[in-house]
Amino acid sequence: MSHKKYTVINTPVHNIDGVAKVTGRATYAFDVTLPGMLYGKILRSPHPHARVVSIDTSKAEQFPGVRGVVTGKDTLGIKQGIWRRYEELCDEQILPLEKVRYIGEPVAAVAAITEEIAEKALDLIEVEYEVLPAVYEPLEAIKKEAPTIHEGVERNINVTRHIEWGDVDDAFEDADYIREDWFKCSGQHHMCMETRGAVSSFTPEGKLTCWTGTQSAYYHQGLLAGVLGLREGDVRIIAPYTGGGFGGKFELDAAQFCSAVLSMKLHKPVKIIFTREEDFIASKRRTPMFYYVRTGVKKDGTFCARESRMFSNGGAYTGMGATALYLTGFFHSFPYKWRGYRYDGYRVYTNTMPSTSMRGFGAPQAMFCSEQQIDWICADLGLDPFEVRRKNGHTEGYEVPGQAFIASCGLEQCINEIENWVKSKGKLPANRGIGISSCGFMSGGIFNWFDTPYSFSSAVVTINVDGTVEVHVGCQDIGQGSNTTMAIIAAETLGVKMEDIKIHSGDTDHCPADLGAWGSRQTLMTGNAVKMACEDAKKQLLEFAYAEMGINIVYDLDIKDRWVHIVARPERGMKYEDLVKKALRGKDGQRIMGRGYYTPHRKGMISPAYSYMMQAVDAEIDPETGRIKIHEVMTAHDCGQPINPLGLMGQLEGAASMALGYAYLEDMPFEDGKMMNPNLVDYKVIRAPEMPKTPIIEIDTYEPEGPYGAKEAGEGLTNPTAAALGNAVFNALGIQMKELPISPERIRKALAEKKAQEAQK
Amino acid sequence: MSFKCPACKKEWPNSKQVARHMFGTGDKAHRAWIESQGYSYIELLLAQTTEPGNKSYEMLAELIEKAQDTL
Amino acid sequence: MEKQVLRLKINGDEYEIFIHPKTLLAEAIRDYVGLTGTKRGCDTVSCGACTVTVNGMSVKSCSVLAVQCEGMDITTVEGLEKNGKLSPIQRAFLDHGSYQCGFCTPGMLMSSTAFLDELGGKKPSEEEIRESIEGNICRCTGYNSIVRAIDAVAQGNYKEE
Amino acid sequence: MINDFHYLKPASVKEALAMYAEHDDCKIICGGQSLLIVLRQGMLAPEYLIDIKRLDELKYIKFDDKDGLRLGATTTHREIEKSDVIAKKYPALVAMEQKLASIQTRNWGTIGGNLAHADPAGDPGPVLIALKAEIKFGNAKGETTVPLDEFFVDYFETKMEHGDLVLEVHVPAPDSKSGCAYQKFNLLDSEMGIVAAAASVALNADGTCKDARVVLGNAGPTPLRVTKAEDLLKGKKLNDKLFEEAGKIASEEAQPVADIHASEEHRRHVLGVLTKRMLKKAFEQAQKAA
Repeated sequence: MSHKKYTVINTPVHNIDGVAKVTGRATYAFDVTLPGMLYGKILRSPHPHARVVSIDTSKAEQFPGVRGVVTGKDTLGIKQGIWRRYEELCDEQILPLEKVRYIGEPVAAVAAITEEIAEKALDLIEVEYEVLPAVYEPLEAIKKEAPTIHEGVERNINVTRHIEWGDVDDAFEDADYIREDWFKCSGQHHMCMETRGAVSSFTPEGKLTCWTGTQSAYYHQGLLAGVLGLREGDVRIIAPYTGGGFGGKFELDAAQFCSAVLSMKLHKPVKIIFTREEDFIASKRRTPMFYYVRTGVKKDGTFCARESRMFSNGGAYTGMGATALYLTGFFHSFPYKWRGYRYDGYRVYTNTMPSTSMRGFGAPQAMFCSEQQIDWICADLGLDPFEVRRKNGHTEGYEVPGQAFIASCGLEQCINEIENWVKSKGKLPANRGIGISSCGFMSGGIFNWFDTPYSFSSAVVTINVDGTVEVHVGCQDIGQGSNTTMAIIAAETLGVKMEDIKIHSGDTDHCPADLGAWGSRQTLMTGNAVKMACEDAKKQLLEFAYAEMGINIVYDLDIKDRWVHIVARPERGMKYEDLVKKALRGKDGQRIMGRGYYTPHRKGMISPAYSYMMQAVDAEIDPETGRIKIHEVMTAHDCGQPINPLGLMGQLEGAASMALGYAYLEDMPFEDGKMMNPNLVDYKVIRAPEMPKTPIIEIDTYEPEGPYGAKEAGEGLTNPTAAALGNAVFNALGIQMKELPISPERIRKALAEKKAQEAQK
Repeated sequence: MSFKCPACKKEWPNSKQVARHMFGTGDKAHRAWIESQGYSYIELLLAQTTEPGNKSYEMLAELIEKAQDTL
Repeated sequence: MEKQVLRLKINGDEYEIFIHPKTLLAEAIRDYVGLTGTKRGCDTVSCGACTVTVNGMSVKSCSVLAVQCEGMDITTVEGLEKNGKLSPIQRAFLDHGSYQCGFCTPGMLMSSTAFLDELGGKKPSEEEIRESIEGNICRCTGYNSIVRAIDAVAQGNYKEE
Repeated sequence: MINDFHYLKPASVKEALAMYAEHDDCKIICGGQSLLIVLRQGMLAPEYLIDIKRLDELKYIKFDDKDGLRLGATTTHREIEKSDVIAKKYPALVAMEQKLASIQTRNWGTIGGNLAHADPAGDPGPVLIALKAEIKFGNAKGETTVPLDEFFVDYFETKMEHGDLVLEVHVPAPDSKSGCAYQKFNLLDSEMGIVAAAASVALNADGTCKDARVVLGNAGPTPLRVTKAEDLLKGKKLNDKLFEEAGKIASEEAQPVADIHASEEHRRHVLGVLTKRMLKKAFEQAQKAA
């Protein structure tokens, strides 16, 4: 018998909700039905920008089967937003009173005994609009003559963010070579398989319960309470299972708000499920960005300075967009050391659907520009892209001035692994190329614009008489497997088996507040809270073990696999189950309960820890048609200590598929403010035949701030792919792709331009 | 010596940092001071983004330096 | 526009429901029979979340009228588990982590089940496996873990229990 | 949401035709893989719907060396895809079916329904026309047979009048030295072609081109035959230069419409490329053929 380091961590386990999901027992908000439930539908604006003169709902109210209609007049008219700390950024009235600002914005909602009746009744609502001039592109919206979208917001500039360190201008002086480029990064839709939806039930006790898919039950509790004028504690969010989130499900949406308003008016449960088209046109999207990038380097490839200006198409409202505006600026410098770095970011209102956070949170756009330009600079100067990245890359102990401290960093190993892999491929056939891109990502944001007095994450652990463990957490399992990760951390810390752990999450009545599943928070932040709570409970147990076993105080006790033992002499010990019973008796029957929380302090401006990675994309392009075939996507990845290997693999492969979509398939074209492809026939999502093999090498590092040395995994890998594909196209055909997605037509256009230039020479 | 923000009196080691602070904050008070000097906050921001270099910040830094003794 | 009584055989059980002929098979299964394991993710027959098998063939239940399936053998995800024992493909999905949010999983399982049955022991190529689920969108996994699970079953690594 | 309708389920073709003749505001559903989407979008709201899905009279695949191939209208795409005789005699047909939408759609959708729907982006049209297929449709009064390239008259419109039902597709026995190829240009394997091209080539004993067909998909209101390109090839010894030339003609003759997926210019260009490639492929098959 020996004392093992880890018995659960990094072993292959089934997700704890796996059986429910493969048997169809997992119920989503989409599946919830309550007695006497009504069905709601939302009337949406056909205009990108219009004043709502009048709404006549009388005909609709009289329609047989209709139980009620609500408009902005039935609400408190509160302007809400997730940046609660800054009033001016809370700018969205769901069901607006005066103006609609994008096509698809809700203007009224109907509840009826069937969905069909509700939908028919929508046609009977008469809305008089005064159509206003509209603007759709940020570079247009900032012009003097552009229409004002939000009263008092000059030039439609919603938020600006500025980052600077070092003496940028002086650093540029030292540069031997300076390159400037403009890039255009497209939007992308989260396209969760489960469309947005909610079932709200307001009861005479004055309490509201809302079943909904969410990335943060606590956010929705707070936001709903705010707009409905209820106490947070009187709003209960239940998130049974959530059919994907990807950054699109933690702001308040119209399904949640309208079903709640209808339920409060009618005192019946109301269910609203978005159609796929509604989900496309009236949810949110990845932020489209225009980047100007100026980079100065020395002859030998040493980075001197970079300055970037960015305009993002913010759409009609702020939401999470303000965060993306800062993060894209920070990750645009990532993962390199700059003597001088300057970023000016401007988020501009337009009359299009709001843009917000999406997996990668601004970094995929930033990387697409940065990582391609680095390869072009290498080509211009005849330098080796691997060498240049090694030379300038982050290293352990590096401090990004005023922004971040890097406590663990496997970047160099990642670069070495990918370099070997690329070299092993040898010479490639014509029209085929491998492109690389390195990057990194945060492990949870440390900003608190939601302005909550609660800790960022909390956990409560209770040990039952039979040794089973109840873990209450506020983290949200949206498919990424956080419940399983927390169970692993709990089992490891307490020294019990997976089957001893029960995770309770996604119910604000029973679970402690937690900021939820976004920005790659949960493994590090909720993980730390769970670990702390388990250590607290474990300490209470071990006190009795010392007494019971009557051993020398200097001995170190631990529990592994339900065996309480002396670390140095594992054969000497007792059964965990027996210890629990004894401890309970000893404590006069008091439950053994551990509490834990996590709130980052003095961790810079961004995050407590950063993951690192490098990716190579092997792609082949048909030069006659411009069609792209992806052969393989190879990744070397540093996420500290892997906790759940199966879940980690799934997250990384999933990121690759979403990022490939962003790179060459997915686009959201608008005409006069109208999304032109709001369905899954015209919006192209990568499917199994297009999905390449995605081998992954894990680089082991230890992150001191993370639970058992773990940090971010899964979101960050959305960042490098678009750039890596761009570089693959550059290496295959010698053309520079400055616009996303990298479509066949754009490739042909670039090839034609290249021909023309060569003809001139 | 350190430089004060003419709007909120926050102090910084050099005037360019005060300029960045004023642009970054960009609330009514800070905009108002820039306007009071006869410039448009938005115009300066846009100038800063549409051409390379650092013109707007340098210009604002100068104004700030001039204003120091009046603070 | 008269409603009518329809008998549907789902997972071996006879259900008698009173519906309008315009009712889609997906609606009949979810809203009238109450088997909510079958999901829906679009209105354009694109996503495959509603896939069930009819006489062993995979079909998208949102693109079929319920009345067209009278007398046919319909199997939904709830029908894969036999008296408490998971089917080989269900177990393979667990072992390979072939699901994340789980919303596409029922459709994926039904497409794979039909594909594996049609193979009748023949070993498929990776390309064939990928094509067998090309009608199903998964936004979480990137498909490769699903492909590995189907392959594992096709290679005979999972027996009926 | 689908509007209400009366559901009629005939037991025989005869009964189906009688019903169709009896009701004016009436549509036929078979696999319904396209129709149900249209109904759901409310673009169609018939009072009556006649379901011929279970009419096994029309569910057959017959082949003999003289007469060629006969496909009943309610034959599913999957049945065609899996037919050994079709794989042997008309490999292009099977290859096309393998790339038509998804397995689920091919399992339920039928060849008759697909052709009657007359979507210019549909896959079977161009291949079948390249294979010189003809189509038989009928009504209560009688039957008509027309070459498939005359069957389609406009976007989603065919020669069929109200009361007409697709009964059978007939593909003549292939020439001894002939080949046929089809490819669509798209971003995802399983989706409809942004554009597509089918080509067939038959050779004389001396290796000169006996006959050739070039048919474009989604390049106009109907599958588009490029007779100019066909005439260019007939009687000649075929080579890459001629294929290139034929491709140029095809891209000029095409009438593609731009949308978010591709500009008109890109569609024309790709049609030229596909035509060139498919002719070459068909030619090489013909050379190999015994």
